[in-house]
Amino acid sequence: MKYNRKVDFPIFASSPHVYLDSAATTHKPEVVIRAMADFYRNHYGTVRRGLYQLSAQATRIYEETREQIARFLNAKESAEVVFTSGATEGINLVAESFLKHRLQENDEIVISILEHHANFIPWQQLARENKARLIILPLDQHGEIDLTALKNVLSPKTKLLAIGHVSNVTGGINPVRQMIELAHTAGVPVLIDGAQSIAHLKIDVQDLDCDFFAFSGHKVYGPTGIGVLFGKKKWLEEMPPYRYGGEMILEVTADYSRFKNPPHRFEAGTPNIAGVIGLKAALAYVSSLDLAQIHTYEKQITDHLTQELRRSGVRIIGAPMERSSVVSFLVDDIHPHDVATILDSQNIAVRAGHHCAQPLMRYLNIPATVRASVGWYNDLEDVEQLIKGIIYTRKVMQ
Amino acid sequence: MKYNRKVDFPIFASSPHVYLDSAATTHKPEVVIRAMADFYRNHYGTVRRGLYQLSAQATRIYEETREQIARFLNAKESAEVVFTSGATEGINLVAESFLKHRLQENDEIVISILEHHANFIPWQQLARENKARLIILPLDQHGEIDLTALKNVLSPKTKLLAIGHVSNVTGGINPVRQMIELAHTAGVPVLIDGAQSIAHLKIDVQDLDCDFFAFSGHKVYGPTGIGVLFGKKKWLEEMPPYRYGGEMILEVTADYSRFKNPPHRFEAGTPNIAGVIGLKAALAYVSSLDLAQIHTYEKQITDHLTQELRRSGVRIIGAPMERSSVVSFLVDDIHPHDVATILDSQNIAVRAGHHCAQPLMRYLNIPATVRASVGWYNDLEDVEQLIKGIIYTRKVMQ
Amino acid sequence: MKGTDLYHPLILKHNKNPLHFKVDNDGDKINAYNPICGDEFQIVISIENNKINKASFHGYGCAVSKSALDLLLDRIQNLDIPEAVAEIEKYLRVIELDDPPSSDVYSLAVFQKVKFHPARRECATLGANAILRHLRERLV
Amino acid sequence: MKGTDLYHPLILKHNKNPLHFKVDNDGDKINAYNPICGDEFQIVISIENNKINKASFHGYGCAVSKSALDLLLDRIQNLDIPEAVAEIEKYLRVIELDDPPSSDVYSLAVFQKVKFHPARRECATLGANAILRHLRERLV
Ligand SMILES: Cc1ncc(COP(=O)(O)O)c(C=O)c1O
Ligand SMILES: Cc1ncc(COP(=O)(O)O)c(C=O)c1O
Repeated sequence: MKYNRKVDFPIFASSPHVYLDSAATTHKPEVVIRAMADFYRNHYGTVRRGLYQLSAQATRIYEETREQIARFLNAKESAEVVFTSGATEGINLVAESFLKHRLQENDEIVISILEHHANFIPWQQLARENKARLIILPLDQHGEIDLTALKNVLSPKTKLLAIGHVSNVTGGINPVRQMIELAHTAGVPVLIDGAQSIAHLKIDVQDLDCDFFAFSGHKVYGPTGIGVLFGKKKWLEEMPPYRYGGEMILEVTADYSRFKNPPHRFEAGTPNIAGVIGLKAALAYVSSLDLAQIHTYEKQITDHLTQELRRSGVRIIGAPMERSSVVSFLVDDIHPHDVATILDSQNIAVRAGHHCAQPLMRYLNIPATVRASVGWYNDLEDVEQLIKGIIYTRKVMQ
Repeated sequence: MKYNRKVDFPIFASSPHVYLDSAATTHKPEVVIRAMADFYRNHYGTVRRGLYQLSAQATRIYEETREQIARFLNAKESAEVVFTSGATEGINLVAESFLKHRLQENDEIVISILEHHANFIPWQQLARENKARLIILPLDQHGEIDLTALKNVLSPKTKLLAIGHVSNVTGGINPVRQMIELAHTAGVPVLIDGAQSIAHLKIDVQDLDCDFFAFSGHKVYGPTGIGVLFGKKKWLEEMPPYRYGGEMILEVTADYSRFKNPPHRFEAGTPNIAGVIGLKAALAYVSSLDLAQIHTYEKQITDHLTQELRRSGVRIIGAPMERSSVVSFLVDDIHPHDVATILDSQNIAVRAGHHCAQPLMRYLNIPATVRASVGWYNDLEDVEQLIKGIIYTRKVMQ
Repeated sequence: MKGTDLYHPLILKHNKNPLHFKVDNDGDKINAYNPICGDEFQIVISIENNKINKASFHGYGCAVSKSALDLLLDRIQNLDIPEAVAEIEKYLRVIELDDPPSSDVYSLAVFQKVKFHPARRECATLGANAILRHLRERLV
Repeated sequence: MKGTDLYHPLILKHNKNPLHFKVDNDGDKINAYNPICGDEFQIVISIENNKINKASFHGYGCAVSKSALDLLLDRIQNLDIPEAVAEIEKYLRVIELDDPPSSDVYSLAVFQKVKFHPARRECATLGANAILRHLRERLV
């Protein structure tokens, strides 16, 4: 089994390295790279605008991808799928087009201390601008989001709950289903930041009953520059456009404009067509493997990783009840940046820093962590290499 | 010479067709397609975040591309180059981050009736929201933007002039240098929508002295999903962020955030890294040809096209003094959509419709036009085919 | 003619010489407008005893929208409202949902070729949708 | 050790046993903080007769930021302010602009390897930039 799952990913042939930073971005299987190159070489055309065949084809594939994504997420219909440039844009879109107009002075937005900056700053700034309050849920003694705290803060003033599905620092899988239920009972809509779950957990937006779900293509074996925002139709329909330009309008006069229905209302200008083609190939790749299988496999690797790390005596940050494919740790008192640079000299790629989660770092009272994260292409050998690398790091820094 | 310039573009080998819709989007040379595939296959990593070599390399190429673009536009420094998802986003960014905060009730924004929706609706909506006025410059008797009208409207109330460099309907090259001078004399900053000029004219933002210049990669032989906004440093520095997320912050606490300097302040989240790599290859391709040579060559083709169209008795829309590579026309009383569909049956790709310029269409009192636009890969044979196609169209529809 | 070609002789004929293209103000006025392509027709349908006994249109549109509307008007003439609604719905299923045309869609089946020209789908349905909306309102 | 490796023995030595790492409150206090990586040092420089006669630091940082600061303090000790400014500028040119190190940058040249680790450049310059800013202010 050693290394054979890496054959789908050309990077491991050309640059043999232990890649343990899939939480930042995933490598791309050949089918994804080829789908985009093939599109540019043989079928390129713009979407929606053209009456000729290349454009008609491109439009068809573009809209078929939307349907495929709707199925992938189990959305009710493809009109609930909006193409964005990534999770960050998806979340900003909801802040701008959904929440801004609903937010009154003294209203409240609820997030958690675990959030990535992408699901933190947009709400912080929106709250600021509208004299609303940002409520940050703390962690309980197990390092999980405190559900009692959530229950206590939900009120008629709460206008949105925005929560990451999986923490990109601790790897903890948050009980989003339960949180959504609590929020809905209080009449509060919920956005799920799915950046860290999309490649690892089966997502069913109807079962979750989330109001919005945002993710990035590049974290699920797809290209950069493309992402998806799922939004319940009833919300999308009442939301004003996010940006203005071509392809999102029905009619423009000197005085007023009328806009298309969702999802096109939110897709101004020429979209990232090749990005959509690449995402289509990436989701087909993931579907062909089956997310349940991916999850089982990755869990095995991650459990082994956690266990070996623990055995090697490093300090693991957070002990989530359910862990996805991410582990953060500290090696003695060696600065995480030094650990990552020395591991890099051994061709091991991990991340070190605050992981765009400065509030969490401050909360945990650590300036940074080393983070190892697992993708489909990782194997037990990678774990072994990492542990060896940590031993080497200690030797260098002793 | 017949067809040999097409060899750089694989699409013409796999799908032999007469492509006269480069104003909508350009086909990609093999060097661009390969640069992106090579990046994903051999060098993929995320930017800025990683301490390991793949990420360091990606970051280096990403920032080198910024420098290359600064040179391409002759910007003073690379910090004036912001990566966007396209011209549409660039213009929306200026509306949101630059103009919104400066716009008071009864202030004025000046555009022209020639503008593409991307450079029309953002200003219309911003004016609406802020009870400001949108002033739309008319055309003079030659179909050019009326400069006297511009002089007359500029006043201390004018907060921005936003003008397309080249009309995507008439192909007219607007006297933007003169307009910028007039505007600056009145103390008014100027945004140039460069979507239609970037692939055809040498751009020198210092010589133009424009305050902002926006374009899309996909119209200059580059990939979809990537674009550039040039902005003068003094403006970018005073502008608040456009979107919030990772990589654009210095510090985030529960209560406040501090943001990076431009350009990174405007690039929240994981950027379209492969798009940047592709754009780099596209601009290198264009530079290797030399824009002056491209312009001379395209002018020759476009002049021939205009002349042959005229000879064939179609009605050409607009008679700009200086024409870029775009010609709009009407074939007798045949509906433009019918013309385009019948031409498509002859493997000729042209565009028909309002070209995202409904206000101009209404102004000219025509519902739509047929548009043929020329790129570097077109040749005299393409013109001949189009003329034959028009004759065929007439035969079908007679 | 290729299998994907849109311009069936019947379309060209009804574009050039539509049967119902005239200005007639005698009946229900229906406006069919597609801002995206600028096509706009004024349709007039006169209904007596719940039956469409006269139908005409004028305005501006492409060969597809014009001939489709002309053929549709011809088809629903002399039908009562529920029959006309059923007829139009049947047609729209062929065009919008790619249902196979049953023999009784008659000549209108020529428009199914728009499936190879997705941007033209709305041309084939512009008039039909406007009339359908109007007739449904009358039914309530 | 590969040519790109960052951790020169000198860096490791000064990380482990810095010469100037102590808490000393006697002098100008300078804060060097990089919010992006969380590194933060309190630097104390005592200046007499325009000359740096004592320098120390404490706080938290990586091996690179810590050793770079330690070596730099060692280097500028006993210099007068303009000399120290010139010295730091020379060093920053090597690190930030990839200038070839002249022989008189001495041991600090080991940090030029950060050019292979762009994300670490700021580690090598964190202390230097803070001190430079402070000394320039004193010069005015
Ligand atoms: C003049 C003009 N401005 C702006 C745009 C918008 O460009 P994009 O759709 O790539 O954002 C276009 C392209 O359609 C254009 O022709
Ligand atoms: C939890 C979480 N949310 C949001 C993001 C932002 O994703 P992107 O940078 O692709 O927009 C990330 C990725 O860094 C993440 O880990």
